[in-house]
Amino acid sequence: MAQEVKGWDRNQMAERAAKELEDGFYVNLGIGIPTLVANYIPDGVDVTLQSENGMLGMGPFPYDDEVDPDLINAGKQTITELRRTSYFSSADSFAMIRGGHIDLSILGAMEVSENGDLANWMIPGKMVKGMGGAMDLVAGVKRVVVVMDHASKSGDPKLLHECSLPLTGQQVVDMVITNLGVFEIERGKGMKLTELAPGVTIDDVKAQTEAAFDVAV
Amino acid sequence: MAQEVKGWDRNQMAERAAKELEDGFYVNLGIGIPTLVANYIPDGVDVTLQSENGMLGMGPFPYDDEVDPDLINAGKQTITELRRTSYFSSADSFAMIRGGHIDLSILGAMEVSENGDLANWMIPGKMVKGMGGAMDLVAGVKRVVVVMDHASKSGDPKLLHECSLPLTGQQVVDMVITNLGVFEIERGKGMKLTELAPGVTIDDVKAQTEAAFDVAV
Amino acid sequence: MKKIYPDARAALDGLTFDGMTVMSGGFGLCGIPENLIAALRDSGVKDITVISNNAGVDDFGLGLLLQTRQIKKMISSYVGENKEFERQYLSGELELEFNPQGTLAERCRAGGAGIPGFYTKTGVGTLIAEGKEHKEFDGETYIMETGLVADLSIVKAWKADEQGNLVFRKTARNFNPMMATAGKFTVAEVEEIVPLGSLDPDCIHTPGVYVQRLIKGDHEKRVEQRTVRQRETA
Amino acid sequence: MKKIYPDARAALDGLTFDGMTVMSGGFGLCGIPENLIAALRDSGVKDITVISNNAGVDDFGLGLLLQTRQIKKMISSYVGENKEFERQYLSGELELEFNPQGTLAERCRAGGAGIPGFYTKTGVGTLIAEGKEHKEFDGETYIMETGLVADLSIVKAWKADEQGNLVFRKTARNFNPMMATAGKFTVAEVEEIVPLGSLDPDCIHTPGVYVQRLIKGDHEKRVEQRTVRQRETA
Repeated sequence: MAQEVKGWDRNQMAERAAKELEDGFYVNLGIGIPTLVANYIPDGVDVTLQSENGMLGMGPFPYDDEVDPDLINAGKQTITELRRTSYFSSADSFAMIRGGHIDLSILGAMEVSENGDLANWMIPGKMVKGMGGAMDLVAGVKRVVVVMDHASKSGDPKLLHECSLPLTGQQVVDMVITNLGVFEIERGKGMKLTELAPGVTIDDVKAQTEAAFDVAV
Repeated sequence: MAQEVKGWDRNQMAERAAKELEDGFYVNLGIGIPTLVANYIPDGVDVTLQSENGMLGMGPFPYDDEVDPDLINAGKQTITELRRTSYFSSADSFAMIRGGHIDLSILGAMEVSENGDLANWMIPGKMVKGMGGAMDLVAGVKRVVVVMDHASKSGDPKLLHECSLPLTGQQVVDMVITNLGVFEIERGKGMKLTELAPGVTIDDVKAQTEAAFDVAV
Repeated sequence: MKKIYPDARAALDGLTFDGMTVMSGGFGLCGIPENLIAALRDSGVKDITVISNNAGVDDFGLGLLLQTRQIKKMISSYVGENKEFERQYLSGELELEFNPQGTLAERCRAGGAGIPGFYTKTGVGTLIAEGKEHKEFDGETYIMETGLVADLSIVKAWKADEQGNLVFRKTARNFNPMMATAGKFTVAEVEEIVPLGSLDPDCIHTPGVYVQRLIKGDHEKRVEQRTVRQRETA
Repeated sequence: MKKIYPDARAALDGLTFDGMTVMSGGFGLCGIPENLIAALRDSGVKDITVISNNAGVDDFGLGLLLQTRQIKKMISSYVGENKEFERQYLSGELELEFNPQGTLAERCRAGGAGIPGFYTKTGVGTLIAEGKEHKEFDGETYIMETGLVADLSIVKAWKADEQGNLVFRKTARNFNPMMATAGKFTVAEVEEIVPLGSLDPDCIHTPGVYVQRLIKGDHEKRVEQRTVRQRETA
């Protein structure tokens, strides 16, 4: 069903997510599409990227001759530093995260429920790799934006009444950006569709969504 | 009574306390007689002094032209640094103390009880200045040695069955060095006189002590 | 996002209100935010709760705010250097909550780190433990202490860059780094603002995320206990 | 008190025993104590509980100790890079306790700081919270986590002096400083031992009190995910 409805591609989702960045923000970007957000930071908006392995002010990937094994991001990729960079321990890094000092976290998800529950770390019965810093980020960062495909590869909805997978955090998601549109979640008030990707109708969204949502496009 | 029994003077008490230092020890010295202990560190014994305001490797007082307002000890006195010195925050300093990483604390007291309770921060009815770091030190440091006069200026015993003043810590004192001698306190086993200052008899000590103690000199 | 302000008064503009809680860095008079304390006095804000290890001396540091009776309550570990403090406290004009110094430091660190409570052995069996939750771990008794946050933290550092990255100098570091993390707003005063990129990123004590506003101050850096030794004569 | 040992094997001599708990610093393969891990393998010690954020890869880092089945249990936040780990875990040969990364870091910091328990929001309402004490602060629910200590901590730093003062480099710092504080014994390996007095005392990340033994190691410093960009051609 509705296989032909595509909406935004990965880069367009990242570009949409980048609009959530504000001047002066400290931001943590997850692996996958969230990483692409760094490519779309609007002009005039100064953003500092945090990497939870102990760095504030993350720069781009290095040129081949700049690779430094002592300088990686939370996805274990080699990166570079900037003139503003500071390094710190993992304890200090998560004190920063847990203490609410990071303005925004953008991350991927397997499922999000209509009350903002998030599942993105574990599928029972499969090999479990671990939650890494995801539980700390969603519990601690001021605002959590999820960027994910609207439906799974097999076409199942990922926006649900309740998550079926083990949770990463309870009532932690503030916004979901999918290929079909944008949803806002207000704690205790449920989910609201606020934006549609070009060429996507409300009915298209409803057809691929299990979660209850208000429409405010 | 027994006013003529003097035993050790301040410097001799400090010298005796210095015998508790072992090679490689990290030590915190309190204000007063404990500060003098630094003058008697035995040859061949390498000791690193901690100052709880955020310094490991405290040096001697500065020469007049070396005074630096950014470099003080926990008694707010100007001091100097050594080649081994490191500085850290108050939180890191007390993490070091609370976590049991300091080998020895030598400090003064108003009262010590036979089970090792210590009172040295407050006299009810008088203006209270505060406990500073004393409660943290006695609770956290591996071994606590008290250096104090055996009796108060008015001749009252300071080694008591139970402290009459509000406590700094409960069962925290391992050794008491007074002008009359040395007492060891083993947790749950009470106090033991292990050494007499020159010219002091066991009866002299008994006459000025309320606390029960075994004799093992 | 410009963090650098022209002076202490401008840096506090809009951040003060009566009844607020302020953390103020420093140990004794070492590493205190002199300029911001004076500006806080000049702001006229009243009924402040001040969290600071010490209370300054009569005519310097937090003593200035005691003179003008702008402080309602102090949370400190030691206040022995201040006569005006003693007078106001004994006459009942000033509230006082003593915390062991390490507990105070850790409460600030916890507040900034999103930790609302932690257990410590410090103070067990003393007045400090009264009314606090006790809990056993491995047969030892501990008490629970809570994290502290402030409406405003004022701190003093040695150097900063325009991003608010801070470096402290020697024992003037003390309470400043934790307090910088525990303020809803944190304003820092420094001796020098250096060009971006000139601080070693491995040696930044307080990352800029914790500093919302920044000034270059003029510092008297008064010495409380000048203690010196004599050079031996030949 | 000489802290400097000739090599990793000598530095671990007398410190290992079957069933012991070992903390091992590093994030991924970045900042891991390569030489000490290899020496731990060569010591033949068995049934180790290892506290480490990750489990290395099959043929490097903690993967070496998995190959030889010396590890009984891992306490980690992410182990996705290691196939041998997966095999042993799925076959029930290996125990595994997942901690959220920030909780793991704070548990090590707490263990070293004499804090047996603390409260965090991380993991509330998830599997991680099951069986843990819940407590409300200001209307929000938190769970209690406990401090961790180890019989032995092995860490990797960039530079050290003979007193064991350590300096880390860039993101190779990660878990090393907290783990250095939480070991009953801590052994550090560094790239360079510098003369006493040549480290800036304001920039020492781990004061020497936390380091009982020290070696200069040889470091491969393997890169896990070499990710580069291309220079634009003119």
